[in-house]
Amino acid sequence: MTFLLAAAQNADAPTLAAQNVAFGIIAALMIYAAVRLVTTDNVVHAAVHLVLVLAGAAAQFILLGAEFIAITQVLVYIGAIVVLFLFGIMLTKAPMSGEEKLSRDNWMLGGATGLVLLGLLGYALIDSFGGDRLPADLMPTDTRAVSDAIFGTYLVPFEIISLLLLAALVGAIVIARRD
Amino acid sequence: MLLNQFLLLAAVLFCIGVYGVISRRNGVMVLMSIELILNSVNLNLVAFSAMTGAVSGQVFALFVIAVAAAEVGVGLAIVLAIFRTYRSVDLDQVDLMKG
Amino acid sequence: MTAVTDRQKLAYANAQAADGRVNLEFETDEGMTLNMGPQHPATHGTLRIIVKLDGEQVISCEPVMGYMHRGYEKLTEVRTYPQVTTLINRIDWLGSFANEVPFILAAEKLMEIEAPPRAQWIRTILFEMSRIANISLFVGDMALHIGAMTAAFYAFRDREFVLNQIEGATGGRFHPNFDRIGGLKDDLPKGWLADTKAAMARIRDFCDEMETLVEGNEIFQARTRGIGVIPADIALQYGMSGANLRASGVDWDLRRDEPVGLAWNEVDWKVITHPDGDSFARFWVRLQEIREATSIIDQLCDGLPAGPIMAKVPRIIKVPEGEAWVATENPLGEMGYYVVSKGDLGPFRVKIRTASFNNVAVVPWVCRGVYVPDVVTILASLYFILGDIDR
Amino acid sequence: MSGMVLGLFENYWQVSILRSVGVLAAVLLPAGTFVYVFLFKMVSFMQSRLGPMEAGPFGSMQLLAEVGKFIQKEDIVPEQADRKLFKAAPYLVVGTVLLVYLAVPFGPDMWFANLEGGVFYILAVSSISSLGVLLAGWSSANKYALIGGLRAAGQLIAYELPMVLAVVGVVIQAGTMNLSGIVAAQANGEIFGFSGIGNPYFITQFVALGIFLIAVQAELGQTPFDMPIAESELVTGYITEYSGLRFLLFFIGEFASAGAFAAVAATLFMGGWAVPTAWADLDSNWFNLIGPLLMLTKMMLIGGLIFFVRFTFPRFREDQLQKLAWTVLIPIALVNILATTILKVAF
Repeated sequence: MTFLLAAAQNADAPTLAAQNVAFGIIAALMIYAAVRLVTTDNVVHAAVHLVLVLAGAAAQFILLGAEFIAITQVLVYIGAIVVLFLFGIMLTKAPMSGEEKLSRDNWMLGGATGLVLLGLLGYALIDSFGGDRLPADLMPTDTRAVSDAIFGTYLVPFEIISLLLLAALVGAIVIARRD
Repeated sequence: MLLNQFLLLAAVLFCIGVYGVISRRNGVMVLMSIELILNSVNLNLVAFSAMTGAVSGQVFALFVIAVAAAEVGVGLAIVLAIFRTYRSVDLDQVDLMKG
Repeated sequence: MTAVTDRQKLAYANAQAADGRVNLEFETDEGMTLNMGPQHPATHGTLRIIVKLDGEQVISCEPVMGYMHRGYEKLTEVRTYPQVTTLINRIDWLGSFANEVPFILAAEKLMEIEAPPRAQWIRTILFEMSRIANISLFVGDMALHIGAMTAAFYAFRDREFVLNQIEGATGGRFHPNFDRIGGLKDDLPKGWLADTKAAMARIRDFCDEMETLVEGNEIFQARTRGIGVIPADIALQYGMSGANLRASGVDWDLRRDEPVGLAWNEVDWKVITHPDGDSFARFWVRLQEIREATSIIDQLCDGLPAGPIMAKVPRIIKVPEGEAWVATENPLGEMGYYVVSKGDLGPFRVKIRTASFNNVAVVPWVCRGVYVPDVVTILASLYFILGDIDR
Repeated sequence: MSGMVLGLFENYWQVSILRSVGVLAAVLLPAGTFVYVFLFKMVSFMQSRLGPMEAGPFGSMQLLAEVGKFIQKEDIVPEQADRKLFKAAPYLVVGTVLLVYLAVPFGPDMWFANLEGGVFYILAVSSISSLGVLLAGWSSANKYALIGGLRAAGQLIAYELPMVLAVVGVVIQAGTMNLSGIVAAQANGEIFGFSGIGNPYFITQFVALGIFLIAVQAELGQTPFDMPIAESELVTGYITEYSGLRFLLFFIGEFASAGAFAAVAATLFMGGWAVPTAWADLDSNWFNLIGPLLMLTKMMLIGGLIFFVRFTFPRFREDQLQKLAWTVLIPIALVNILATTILKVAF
């Protein structure tokens, strides 16, 4: 809710207000889903909440004009990675009604770490980028520009990524294979 | 829109992800929390890309997505292997290295 | 209502404990237990198959029979001989006339009478028609279980020609109750033979159609070839019979080997065998058997002798004391009746040997290590009728 | 962004409402037509029976009767099921189909969203449905449903790849991922300098078309790839436990997505809503009327093919399906991409 209010206050033009409201709603949904993801006792529910976070991130990418990234996010994350997660959950026999306890006993430690980290990050971010505004005429990025950058400037990293994927593929098969 | 909106959202997601990694026992849940962290990074990258107008941020976001796919593949393979050995995905039980 | 005795309580507790043990065994073992049936589309009714799975691979499987047990062997003891036929043609309900024949033959054997030749020939015609009615449904059913829906409708459509002929002769499409000790109930109606030959031509068209639509299909072959291979010795050890045995390469057919009181050895036909023993072989053998049956019926219709259709039989049938065993090659395999008579109006004891019971017994042996879809393929190719298993 | 549609609606809100109504019509109309023409009538003709004949002339109102029946039925949730997910899964599947239709153009101005990466978007959102299927299978608390859901997800993932690779050939040849752009490229195209029939890609990309149609068959879970449903093995797979309205939603989802993929195939390979520019002026406002009809005709052709195969062939086994995808379709699709690239550069 605070995000919603903050977004509304920062509205400087009617069209941007719509974007800000959209941001606020999506952000609230994402945070809710993320919190549920790390607190729920049912692994499949956690995966569903992960889908919500990922879909929200895709929506944020569209707000930021990164259409191609948003579509890739949906294709790879929701279409493949989450399905892979669900496969993993079902292969490891998650009980229907959720497990007794999915969190460690030292969850307080994790909570403290997270809060401290959030404080530090928040302070640093507000301190450095306090009132920086995104360009008002934010236009969708041309997919050609992205592809030109991948196959031009970043060709070598791209090839390395493909090798990494191959290595991961082989590694995953070797690890998961039954002898 | 402020740049900080996106950065703060990403920071919140990042911290929730860190909490998840620390406090969860289930191997699959830890992997999911790592996905949260990677997504917050992506959000930052794309936000900065929109801020500066350069596409490099988006390219790196794509790379992160590809790496995440690889990570999940290998991670789930490891979780499966653990499950086969211990009949459980509880990471607290995987303490063979402690001796 | 009397109070529950301690003994009953104990029995109940014991049953509960036994159930618990079974469940425990299934739950603690590796893998997942999948309960196929009693209500499952692939089990033709109420066969239950407990399949233990690792992923989709079958570790072990066990057929559980008896959900449709109707106690025919016991029921026959309180009926007179003519009344029994109306009961037993519900055993293999798709080839119903064929069920009546061995029992009537056993009774005739005890009474030492023989039906006149015309009755024997008509019996053989109707017997083979039951075979076609039964097996043509198998052809569609097997395709349906492998996922091809249309072939099943073709099978139902073309089976009608045979059922109409059976109805024309006997008055009943499914449960003719037409066979009598010493002959048949009625003679054939006028024009029936010509209609039958036309129907047989349609059935041969149906066989051609199935050969192109189902048998020649690459996916069908990929799903059936090499799946559920039963070697000849295993088939014999499990007491399999009928087309399942012939598909394993065993040249064994009671129609040729023991043509008791029927007219098979009067005509020219051959026993179909296939060396492979897989699901495809079972399908192929059955399809070819439909063809052979049409040819048998055609020849029998051509050479049908004239004469009476009933032998001299007393009005009240009392079967003399004695025991008789008669088995015939029914659509599903060997079906036999062991009849014990004490000289009464009805049989003293009847033991019914049905083919499906033994054919299904091989399922645990043949289903180890296959995938779930293959279990369905194998069940379909073994072709059982629930009534024939449970009686 | 051209705002006028049919020359009647000028304001942004008018056009928006028209498009919103249009997307619903675009989902339900082809789905209903598919059900009636193919599921009720074509299959009945193939199986030598009449099909529904009572409701309306030649049973044409049968679909409405069926909908009424399903709405009246009790909506059962199994006791052990995960109630929330069980109830939500059908909506996820149907919603995916709506999202697919968003990017398909039905005329020069008859589109709902003219996305730059239209093809890519369609492939992305169509992959969401595997999630709904997997959740439906898991939440039913039924072993058959679980096996069905796992099979469905494995199959959808395996056939996502050949589909994407098949589409890449078209994208390379058209030089754009925008579906309107692909339609225009086919209408304006020429084959060896002959522009009389444009360049519908089913002529030059026939390999891609074949792979695409096979992948569509698998994505839709139609025979010979209907292992997730497999009524003779898994009862009805992941929809075993569904009844009433939620079953109807799965049913609509199945046929609406058949319509959606037929629309995508018609757009990618058969020229979409357009005719070759040599025949008519495509900018004419008339094409906002004729375009959807042309599109529906082409969709019916593809849909007829899909359902003809469905009602003719037996079913593969799961391992055979995976083998087909990984060892046959993907290599062929890669070779197709290579050949397309070389020819594109050469000519």
